[in-house]
Amino acid sequence: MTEISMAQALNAALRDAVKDDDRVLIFGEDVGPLGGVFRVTDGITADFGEERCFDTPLAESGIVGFAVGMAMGGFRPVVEMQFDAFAYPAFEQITSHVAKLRNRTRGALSLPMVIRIPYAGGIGGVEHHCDSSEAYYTHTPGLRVVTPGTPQDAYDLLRDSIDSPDPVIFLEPKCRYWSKEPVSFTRDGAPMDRAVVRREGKDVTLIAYGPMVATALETAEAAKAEGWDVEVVDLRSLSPFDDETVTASVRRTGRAVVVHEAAGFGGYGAEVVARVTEQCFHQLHAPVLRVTGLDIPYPPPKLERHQLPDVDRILDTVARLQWNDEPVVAGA
Amino acid sequence: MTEISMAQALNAALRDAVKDDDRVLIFGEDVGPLGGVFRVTDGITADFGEERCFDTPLAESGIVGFAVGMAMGGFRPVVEMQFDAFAYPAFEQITSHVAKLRNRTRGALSLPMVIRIPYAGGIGGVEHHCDSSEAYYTHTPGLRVVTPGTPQDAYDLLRDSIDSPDPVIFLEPKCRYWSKEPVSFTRDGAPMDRAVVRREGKDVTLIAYGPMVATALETAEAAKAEGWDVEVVDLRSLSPFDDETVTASVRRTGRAVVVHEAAGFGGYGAEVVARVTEQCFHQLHAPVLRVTGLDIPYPPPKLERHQLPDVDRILDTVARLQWNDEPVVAGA
Amino acid sequence: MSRETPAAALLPSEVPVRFLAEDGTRADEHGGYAEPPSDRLVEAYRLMVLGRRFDAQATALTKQGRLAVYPSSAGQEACQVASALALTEADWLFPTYRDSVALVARGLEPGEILTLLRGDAHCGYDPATTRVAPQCTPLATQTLHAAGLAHAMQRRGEDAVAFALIGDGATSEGDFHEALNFAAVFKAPVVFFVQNNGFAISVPFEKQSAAPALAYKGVGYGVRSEQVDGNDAVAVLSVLDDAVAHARAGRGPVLVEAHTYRIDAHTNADDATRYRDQAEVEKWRAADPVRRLETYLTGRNLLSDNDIERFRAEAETFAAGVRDTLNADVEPDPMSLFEHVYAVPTRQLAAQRALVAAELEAVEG
Amino acid sequence: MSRETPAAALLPSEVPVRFLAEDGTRADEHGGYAEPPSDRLVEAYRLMVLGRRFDAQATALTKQGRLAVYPSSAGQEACQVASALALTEADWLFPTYRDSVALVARGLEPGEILTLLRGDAHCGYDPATTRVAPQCTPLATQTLHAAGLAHAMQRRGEDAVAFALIGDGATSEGDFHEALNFAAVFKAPVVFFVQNNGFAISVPFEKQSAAPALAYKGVGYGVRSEQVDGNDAVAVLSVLDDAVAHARAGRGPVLVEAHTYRIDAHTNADDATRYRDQAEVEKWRAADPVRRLETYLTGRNLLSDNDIERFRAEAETFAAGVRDTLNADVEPDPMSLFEHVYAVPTRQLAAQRALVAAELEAVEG
Ligand SMILES: Cc1ncc(C[n+]2csc(CCOP(=O)(O)OP(=O)(O)O)c2C)c(N)n1
Ligand SMILES: Cc1ncc(C[n+]2csc(CCOP(=O)(O)OP(=O)(O)O)c2C)c(N)n1
Ligand SMILES: [Mg+2]
Ligand SMILES: [Mg+2]
Repeated sequence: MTEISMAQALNAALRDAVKDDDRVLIFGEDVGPLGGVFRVTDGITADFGEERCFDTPLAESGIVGFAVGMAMGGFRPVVEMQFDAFAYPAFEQITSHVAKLRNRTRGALSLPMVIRIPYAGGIGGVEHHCDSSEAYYTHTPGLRVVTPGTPQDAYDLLRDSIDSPDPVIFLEPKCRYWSKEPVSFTRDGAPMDRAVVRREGKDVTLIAYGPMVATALETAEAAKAEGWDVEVVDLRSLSPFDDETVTASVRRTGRAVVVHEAAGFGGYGAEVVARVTEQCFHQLHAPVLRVTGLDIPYPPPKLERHQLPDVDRILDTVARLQWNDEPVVAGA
Repeated sequence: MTEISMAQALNAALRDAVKDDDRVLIFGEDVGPLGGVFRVTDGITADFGEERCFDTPLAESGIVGFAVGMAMGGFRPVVEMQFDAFAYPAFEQITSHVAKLRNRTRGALSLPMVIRIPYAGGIGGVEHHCDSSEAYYTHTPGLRVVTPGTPQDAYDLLRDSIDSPDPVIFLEPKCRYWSKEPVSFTRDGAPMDRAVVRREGKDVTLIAYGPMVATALETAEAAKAEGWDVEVVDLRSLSPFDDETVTASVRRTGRAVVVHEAAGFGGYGAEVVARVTEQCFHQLHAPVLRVTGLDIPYPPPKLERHQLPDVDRILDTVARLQWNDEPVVAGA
Repeated sequence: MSRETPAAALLPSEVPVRFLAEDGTRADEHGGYAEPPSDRLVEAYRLMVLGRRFDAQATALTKQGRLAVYPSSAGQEACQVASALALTEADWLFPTYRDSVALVARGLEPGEILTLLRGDAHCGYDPATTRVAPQCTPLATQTLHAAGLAHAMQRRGEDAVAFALIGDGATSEGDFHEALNFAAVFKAPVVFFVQNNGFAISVPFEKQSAAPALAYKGVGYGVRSEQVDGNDAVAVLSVLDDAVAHARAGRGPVLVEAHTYRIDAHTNADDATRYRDQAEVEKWRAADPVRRLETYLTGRNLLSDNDIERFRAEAETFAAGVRDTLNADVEPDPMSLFEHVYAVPTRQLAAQRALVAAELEAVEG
Repeated sequence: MSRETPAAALLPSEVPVRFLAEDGTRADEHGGYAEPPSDRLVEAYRLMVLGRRFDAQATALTKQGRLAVYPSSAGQEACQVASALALTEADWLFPTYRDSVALVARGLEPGEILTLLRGDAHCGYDPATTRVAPQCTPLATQTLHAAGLAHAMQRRGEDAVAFALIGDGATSEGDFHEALNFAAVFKAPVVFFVQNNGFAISVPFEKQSAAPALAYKGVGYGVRSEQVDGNDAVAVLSVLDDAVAHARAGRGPVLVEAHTYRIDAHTNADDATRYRDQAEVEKWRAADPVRRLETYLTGRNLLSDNDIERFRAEAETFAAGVRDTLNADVEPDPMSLFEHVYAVPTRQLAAQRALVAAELEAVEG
């Protein structure tokens, strides 16, 4: 296994999918000769021809709507939205068609398509280039939403997404594009709808995904100094949600913190808190807390560090999990 | 005070706003001579002229983007999206501009505009006419999101929204357009960012908004038979959230259920559960539960009753709030 | 700057193409277009009679509460029937909510056409086998699907085109613009057919667009365009045949605008007197497409009184069938709600299905 | 069907309007357009020299890490400077991220123009006082704002127009279509100026559109349109002056397309060799707008060597100022994050502000 970056792992997944299945087509803005602004499609046009990987006019609703038609016509489009906020023009197509076509036609038409969206911040991008837009998609029934936290998962999840008979919103954490690890191409990882425990621990569960998986792991290391043994769960699939893996962990530890970059209010973390609390209420020593982005438009580069959950903020939150309290008597 | 319907109360609010402030303009699809498909703008063009209330071309992004320009130019546009799902074409304008312009310009430009959206189901509408899209907006910092549950609030909240210096997403519960009550036009109700206790009770708090307020009140009546004294909180303002009123209620009752029509997963209710749980953990006898729409595309008319939270489903959920348990020992 | 087709070749004719005057006599403002063979015109007439009767029946069913709502095609029969006739079975049709008559002409089951508006399901027919996309409500969105599907067929070398119906109002949506552009850039075999019926619900065309005609939009995308009298079935069929042939031959997309009129209100639930004069409606009634074609065909002895009688009888029988179908009570299965959200229901949905099943059991005892 | 303006009156001239050949001699393919007065041409030249120097300076600052990113206007100076010169102070300008040179020509502070790209704040200047909207990144969205603002000014009877800049790629977005349509229907005093620089990042115009030229889009909305050689400052200024006058006179919106070329990569972070030949770039360098105007003006004795020297010196001083401004360290205040989300911070934001303040205090000890 050679060590490759997440961007390279995604590139490998796309290449292998194009190789294995004639129906797979890659298109979008600048994905052709340029290879995408993050080089995720680097060299694919050169190696497989414009037939398989091509540039389109600059219109996101157009790209997604055109992909819907192509998927209806038997292809498996993998389209790229150049940045998170630039997927918004496609919101109607995604919400009213991509998510619903199978349902509307009672299974007569399916839409095996993948919408790749580089998301979240941490790379010093200017406004509109750093949104964490997962909550918009996870609240839309009919979509699968996945996000890798590691290069290996980038490969595995993208292959699985392309093979999925359901449309998938594939969220790529920009700030991890350049993170590296050895990646195997054998596709024997966890199924695409399962969370994984990335690190075992017995005192508290950190629930993270995408860009925050690495931050959670770092926090777990730092927490040792405080005497906390931290378990880290990487959700991978935001929708559907893997209750089993997550609640098993929280039941073991009795404490949990959900971490994400998106604004907290109405964010994805709220769902995690709500369902974990409902299922683990009697095992919880403290409320499930969240460490999230602030409830503000994503800040300019020079201020973005205040927006992003970091080790300190997560540790401060872990510290609030009522470690010294007596067992809580409800109603007291 | 004469008894009027919610649609009439909204109409009165629009008329009074147009009368009181020259800058207020109403526009959108079919809001002119027709008076809107729900007659909310009925007679306004006739009475105030096309200058003040007019039809536009059929393009929601266009309507919202044009309104942004008009608000930049000193007007106070009140625009209508004909139905919930037909606001999606405007999603980019709403998310990237309406919500952010004040922030982007550090206060140099403000956008006093209101986007009225008839939302939710319960009227036998066909697909794409019944979405509960509040979660998309409440997760977007910079927007205010309000929704009336009663004719009186329809009047008060719409007046306040039009006067607000911030952009407001004004969600109108379609199925309550025809509900009636005596309405006063004196504007001495609660401020637009406050929740209100619609009915006092001591055993459990039902948290509802928009179309579900009436359902929650009905449930409270029905719950008497089961021996439960139910308090009903009407949120009114979904963003910002009135923690004070809601947590005060839940602390009193020790139990809470959040009710909404939207799909549960990643829905607005999750935020309510997460923040109430965090703030009231030690007072809770049971996890805060949700009664929501199913996680499916909104069903066709003949099946919509299965989608909508009703008295029975809410009572069943209240019954699950561990009434017979011993006080809960956390960690047990 | 050097482009394949000079701009002038893309522009529509200055006046709408017409074969028939309003009184059914020949008008011959048809440029070089050929009159379709008479058997096609008779078939068009038959289907227009059928379609009109179907339409009246559907509206009647709304009054009896058998249909939740119905957007009538009355006055647009020439456009709708010609749309179906211009296509082969292999071609894909992308209708809107208004295009029931086109689906009748295409041969779909009336009960299945009305499933959506009856409230049983979102789409009554099988799009894969009928090659008819679900009746589309979010305006203009289907034009992109049509462009994409056309491109898919083109890639596979299928001898088929996609045909997208759209209203005048919907042309204002961004998706229409993006669809024209994608279709042109990919040279996809797709025809965009605008039925400009003068209104988008209550909004008259004058408030919708300041263009000389919507057909003038094509040139801005490099798309060949045409405008046609939408109440002249001969002209509509001729122009659409030509457009479809152009697309089928791999010469790229075509935009056709038909000038027609929505005789009824937007739907049975709408009150058109709030926003338009009855005089205008009467003026357009005089341009009725069915009568116009009938006069022309009888005048040329292509249609006998006997034929007319037969077609009307057929239409009556058809309408009776529609009535019977719609009067039969169908109760959609609540469990179906959970079946097609994903290819395989998620655990989450399985739990919700169990909940609803338990509720139903409790009620049914 | 009877529309105010016949279609032909809306179409652009068949070849782009031009006053100057590439070598700076008169070309006179300018139809009826008038040459702008020479003092305006000299002023245009001065600003183009200034703009080019500014642009080079900004690119240099990216290499030194003083700017996060910079999209260069090199090669587009004629378009950008003419945009500013065509407007009065009362007019509103709606720029994109690429239009820094237009803002320089408009007289904005260079430090404020670069605030966004430096990463300090989303917008460095005050749009209300400068009447320059924030540099817009979400493509084509600003064209709608321009149309709306133009309509607002029109309602108030202000003698002012809105002027929206947009790139070739961005014209493919639905919002551009909707903006043209709204502008036309409301007859708003707005000019849409497309700088067709041949590329949208890596995507060449051929893949963006199959239209004979983008200017052909106007007729489909009833919008008067024109196309112009974007590297001929005389032509661009003349055409824009005319377009602005047309809008200002209440005669409705205008669409102008300038054919130009993006000499540098999309931004400093882009590698243009991946998708285009250097030969093409060289071809366009020969059409350089600054030199072309210089040749013309010196040939007509409107510009002396002395003037040129003076303008260059002024540009150097200006660039030095830009350097100094950008080299000064500015630390934006974290508390500002919470100030302008709402007119008055919500309780929720006040709590978050307190949290961040506490963190800062902890760090600062
Ligand atoms: C995106 C969107 N916006 C609004 C609506 C609501 N709506 C339904 S039909 C209609 C008018 C459409 O007019 P037109 O395109 O001319 O078609 P017609 O009904 O005349 O056939 C409107 C506004 C919708 N269905 N979709
Ligand atoms: C809605 C949207 N989609 C994608 C992008 C990313 N993006 C930024 S610039 C650009 C190319 C724009 O090309 P063009 O309009 O020709 O302007 P130019 O950069 O050439 O001046 C793209 C795709 C964006 N900013 N907004
Ligand atoms: Mg219409
Ligand atoms: Mg460009």
